Amino acid sequence: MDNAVHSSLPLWACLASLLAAPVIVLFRREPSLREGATFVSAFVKLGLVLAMLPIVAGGKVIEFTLIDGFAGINAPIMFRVDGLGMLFALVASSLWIVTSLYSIGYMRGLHEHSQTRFFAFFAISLSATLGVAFAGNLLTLYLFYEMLSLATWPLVTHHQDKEARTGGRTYLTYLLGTSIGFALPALIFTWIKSGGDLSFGGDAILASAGLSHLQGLVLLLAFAFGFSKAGMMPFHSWLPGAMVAPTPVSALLHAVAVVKVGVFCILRVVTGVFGVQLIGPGGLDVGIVLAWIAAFTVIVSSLIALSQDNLKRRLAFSTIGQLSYIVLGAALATKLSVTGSILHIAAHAVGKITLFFCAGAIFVATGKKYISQMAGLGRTMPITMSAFFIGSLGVIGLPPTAGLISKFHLVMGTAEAGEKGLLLVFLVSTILNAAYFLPVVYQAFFPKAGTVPEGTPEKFSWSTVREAPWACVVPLSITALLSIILFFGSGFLRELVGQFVSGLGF
Amino acid sequence: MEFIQNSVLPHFNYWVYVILMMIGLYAMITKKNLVKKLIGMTIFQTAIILFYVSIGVKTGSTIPILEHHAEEHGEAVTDTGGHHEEAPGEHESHDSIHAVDPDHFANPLPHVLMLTAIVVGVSTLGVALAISQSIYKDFGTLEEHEILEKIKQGGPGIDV
Amino acid sequence: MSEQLPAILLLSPLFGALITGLVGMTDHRRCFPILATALTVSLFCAISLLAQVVKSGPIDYFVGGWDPQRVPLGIGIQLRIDGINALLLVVITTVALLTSIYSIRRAGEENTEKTPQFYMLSQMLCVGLLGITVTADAFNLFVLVEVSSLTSYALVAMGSKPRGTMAAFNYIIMGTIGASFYLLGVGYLYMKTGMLNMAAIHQILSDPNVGHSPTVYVAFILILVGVWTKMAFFPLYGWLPNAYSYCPSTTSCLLAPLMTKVSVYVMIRVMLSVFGSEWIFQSLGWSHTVVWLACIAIVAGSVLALAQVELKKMLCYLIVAEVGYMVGGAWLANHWGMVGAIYHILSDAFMTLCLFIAANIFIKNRRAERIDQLEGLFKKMPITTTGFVIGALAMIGVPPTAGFFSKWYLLRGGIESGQWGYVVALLISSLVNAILFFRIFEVAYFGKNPVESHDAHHDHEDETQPSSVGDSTLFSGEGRPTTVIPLLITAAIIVLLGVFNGPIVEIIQQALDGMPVVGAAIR
Amino acid sequence: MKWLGLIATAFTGILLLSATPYFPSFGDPNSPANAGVNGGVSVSQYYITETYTDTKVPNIVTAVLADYRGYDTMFETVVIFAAGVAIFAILRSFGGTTIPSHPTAIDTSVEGDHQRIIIGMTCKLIIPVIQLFALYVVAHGHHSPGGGFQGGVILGASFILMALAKELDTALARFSEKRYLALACVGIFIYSGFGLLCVALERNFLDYGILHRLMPATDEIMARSHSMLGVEVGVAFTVTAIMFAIYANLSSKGRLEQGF
Repeated sequence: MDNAVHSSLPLWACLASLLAAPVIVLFRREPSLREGATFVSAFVKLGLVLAMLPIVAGGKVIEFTLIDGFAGINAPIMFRVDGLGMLFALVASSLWIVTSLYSIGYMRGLHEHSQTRFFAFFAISLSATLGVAFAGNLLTLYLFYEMLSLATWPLVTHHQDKEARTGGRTYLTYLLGTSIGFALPALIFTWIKSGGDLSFGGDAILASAGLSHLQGLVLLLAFAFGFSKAGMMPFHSWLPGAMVAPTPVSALLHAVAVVKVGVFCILRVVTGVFGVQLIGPGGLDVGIVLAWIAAFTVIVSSLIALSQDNLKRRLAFSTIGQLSYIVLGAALATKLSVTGSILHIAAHAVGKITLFFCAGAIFVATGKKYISQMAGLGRTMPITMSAFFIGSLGVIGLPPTAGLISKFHLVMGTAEAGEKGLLLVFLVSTILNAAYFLPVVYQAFFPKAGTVPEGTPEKFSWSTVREAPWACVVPLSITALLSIILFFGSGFLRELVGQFVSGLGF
Repeated sequence: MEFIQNSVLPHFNYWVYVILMMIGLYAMITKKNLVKKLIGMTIFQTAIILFYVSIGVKTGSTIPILEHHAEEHGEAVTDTGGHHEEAPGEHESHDSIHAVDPDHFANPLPHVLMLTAIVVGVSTLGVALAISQSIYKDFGTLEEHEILEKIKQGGPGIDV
Repeated sequence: MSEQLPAILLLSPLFGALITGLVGMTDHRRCFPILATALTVSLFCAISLLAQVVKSGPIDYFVGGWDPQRVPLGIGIQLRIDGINALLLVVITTVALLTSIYSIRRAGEENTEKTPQFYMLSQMLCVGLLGITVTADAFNLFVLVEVSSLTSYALVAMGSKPRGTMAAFNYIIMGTIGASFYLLGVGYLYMKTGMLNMAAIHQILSDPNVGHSPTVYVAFILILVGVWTKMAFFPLYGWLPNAYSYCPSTTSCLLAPLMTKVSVYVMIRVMLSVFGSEWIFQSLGWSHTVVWLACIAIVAGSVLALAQVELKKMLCYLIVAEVGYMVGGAWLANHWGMVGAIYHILSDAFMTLCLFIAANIFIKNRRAERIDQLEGLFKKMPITTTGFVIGALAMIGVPPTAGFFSKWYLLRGGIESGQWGYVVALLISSLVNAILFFRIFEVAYFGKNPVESHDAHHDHEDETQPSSVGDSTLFSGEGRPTTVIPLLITAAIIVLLGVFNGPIVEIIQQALDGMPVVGAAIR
Repeated sequence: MKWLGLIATAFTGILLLSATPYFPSFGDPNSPANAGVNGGVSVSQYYITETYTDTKVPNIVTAVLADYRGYDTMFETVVIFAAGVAIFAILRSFGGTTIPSHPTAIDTSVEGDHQRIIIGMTCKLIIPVIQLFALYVVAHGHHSPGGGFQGGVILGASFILMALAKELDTALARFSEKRYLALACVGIFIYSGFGLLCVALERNFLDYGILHRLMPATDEIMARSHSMLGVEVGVAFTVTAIMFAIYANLSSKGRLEQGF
């Protein structure tokens, strides 16, 4: 690419949190210093990412080669920051700051054990997330993808009890199993078919590889199921299983970092490996198959979410649904749908993290996990519940929140692709989203007579408010406000994404 | 019969070595007593030595040691089987042996190789006997099935 | 002096053994310095040989001065060092040096008054292995195989465990059968070609009426069966699990990484230099059956490893599976399969060494043989466990370790040559490895039976005060530094070998140009 | 288990026999091994014709053993040395538990006396002669069948005879453990020392020709012959020491006292 700028910024952004891990371990005696280290590295990381924003926004691409070519595989470990990578990095690093604040409150609130290990591995997994965001070719992407799976395992099994063990076991068998089982052979097959070039720049890797329809389909599905972090059915059940983890882990990793990495990889596969022409009807016409699998996942996961009483499991299944929106948008491979799916990464991240924060706050304050126990909660925890309301609007895609913009693009994209059936799927799923979020909010503020657990005051009054510690409440209100701000100020996001999408050669 | 004529008789040695080797192999695999296994192993190795030595045989040739004789015997002795007393030790002129006829002497190379193989056989046998003695010291028996029995029971002495 | 390097490379461990014999008996403390100097000298020679080979191509060294200008080829014994065995030389000397550092205190503890004998035997084992790697003479290879096997029989039988001596006995029987079959195969070749030098045999075999006679086929079968027994390829692996898990710990660290890998190298050397890939892959056409045998070896090795309870036994069955990788890779009749097999020899040596050192430290410190007795390792011995984790990740094939890249080349070879069975077997074995090692991490991380579910409202001791590790120094729970440092060096080498596999593969490909694998796909 | 063994053996046997008809016939002078393949160079013919001119050693086998393929023989000696060290490592026990495994060999009855005296006297007479013959065999390896290995074994056998005739202690008195282990090391030192000397004089390993510079009044070829003798002596040392070591350890189960 002509406008490639060489700078080591992406490397330092990646290393910022990786280097924080040993520092955190060093300060394991002084908790305040340890938390300080996490914060410093979070701000440094965001600063580096923001430093790269103007360059990328100006249409340039930042490239940096860490280790040049391996003889056999002339695919170096290199970073290449473009619009898509920048957006995802922005979302991940900004939300990390908020989550750090939240997790300090949560861990201290619940006197969790071995917090040093928690914060260290948290930092390492963030650096892996940025690694994936900035990956310049498929090999680097796979490298950081595997690193993320391994770095998050200790977080998921943090409680070290029986449930954590089973949760961890499913988590790993799915993620490592599918990545070695499907993604590795697909990676090598792409590498052979493309004659040894794996980089995302320039035209798509397999554009000129002359694949047959069947080969293309098998390869696409191998990638889609290989990157099972995207939670496509039938390889989705690691996500509800991972709800065993403490809430900050679920909040950042399973709303923002881990799952978004999965979807990000699929977007890279669609745009970088196959190229939008090859996916769409003009080329091998394989995208539509993936779209219908995603649609199936959306409907089924929303139905399951409806039936879940445990709040975190409901949020988990809703995440699976939302992720499949993004995959759907990517699979349709029209200009609007791809833009919509990229925007939805940001919108859903902000919305879903708020909901997870609220779930954690409720657990810290009242110890309640099940929605049936949460009647009348609005009276004692007004801020949390209103943030929960805004978050759920964001996920459903209603006006004041950013969710609307991304869903609007997605729907317009589907219309552009002329897929009537998928339009219906969008409609039904939006209704289902509303069906499993709004009752929670309604019941919290206007509980029916019989359902209120005793001890909750009759009417709302400031005196009876018992919120979670401020360190939990402040972050969730920030993310709720962010969701609204993104609705109004989404100009720079759309411009960033638009520029990336135009480079895809529609 | 003609199979015997043209394929067994000219390769008689090689048939013998194969049979010997199979006896050794059979003993090694199926015999229960450890020492009998070692005897099988030795038979197995000796058979290979027989094979190698029978490669280097030339009919009508003598051992590969060049005799040095008085002058009159300039050209190499070609008549087979004639015995010659050896001129004692000293050889007058260095070039008394020239134009040696290779067919007159046996092929030395297999003999050299087999010297090594014999030495290797002895060493392996020595180490194997030492090991079987230390097994006898630990298990008190040399019958393989009894030893495996003792291992299975995992007696106190076993899992030291 | 620089062209005498092959001789010095072999002589320094030999003289080390002899000096230990003379001097070490009286005062055991003198043994280690002699060993260390001998191995460092040969490591230095190996590295400079590698540099020489990379700079100016293969080196031919004729012992006794019988070089082809004066006498026809095959009179004296020839040593030949090309890209492949130069790398293997460096690997052998490095593994030997790391094991010797590991054995500083441990040899003394385990073999009490026989420490000098232990050091003499291990140095002679190194001489044997270096000799095997360097020689280009078929019979000389047999003699050196015997040197290394005899010393390894003794090293296995030295231990105090009674089961070790019984395992050594089986190892002797199987080892002798293997070596004798190889000797017989060389005899058959000698009978048909009259030569012992590998290059000379190759020349004569290349003309069809000699090359295609049944004797040469039987010779190839014999050599193959012999070498397969030495490398514990699947049907003939009976001796390996007991021998390597009941022998003294220092022996297992020395033997496990080297013996099987060098035998795989011997197979590849015989296949490429003596018979030539055209003869094997075209006229013979067994590559399919052998690759299927390799697939069975891989899957069986992994599944058997899954069924094991003892840690070292499990690692032994993993070695059997890894041998399946290499044999399969070599027999894919594909350039990249061969490159993958050779690269896997190098990476697998270090992976096995890393895992065995870590396993021995665990067993020594926790006094526990079985996997489920290894709870609480992450907390008690964080440094050693990280070493073990890196080794395990390499075995699973996670980038950027060496394991990933060797699987990459093997998979590429498999896909390009259309052996889908081999590709599937590789993936299954990687998954089983993942399960194997995460089962251990789980025990190490959770402890044997984790406390009941976490519903109690967090009555854990507060994390804010120092965590239960409460170790004053960092190394309190760890093994002795002399055992942990080699582990960390090996783990570092595994990652470096992975990251810098480009130059290594380039050297291998340069060496393979000399003997191209027929049906070689585009590089 | 028996059936499995039988099948395996039968299968290998048939495999080996299947190739026999294609062997060159036994004793055929121009088989590939004896006369090279279709007129090509034959290694064995070279040895027969050129040995005398190269090394002045009439016994071609010794010449090939010690010079042409000297590298093989060096590792052969290392194999023996390794066997000796191995047996020491496996069996040798320094524990004090002297379980009287056998009644002392010395039978004090009258007939026992006679026998001991008879055997003792005859051995006293024979052993020196055996040792002398052994040295002859080592020294005459060049001209007559013999050499380092054979001479060494005979020498070792003389010590074993001494141990058998009297007790192990008398033999150990003359050839103690420390001595025979040191002798074994010295043997290989001599062998590889010759090789190293050649390397020191800038010629390939074991290329004896260059040693004529160190030996007075000898040309390149005679130097080869003399250094071969030196190498044979080294081999004889090692073989003697190790043969006796094996006997001593095996007979006394590694405790090296009152074996029988």
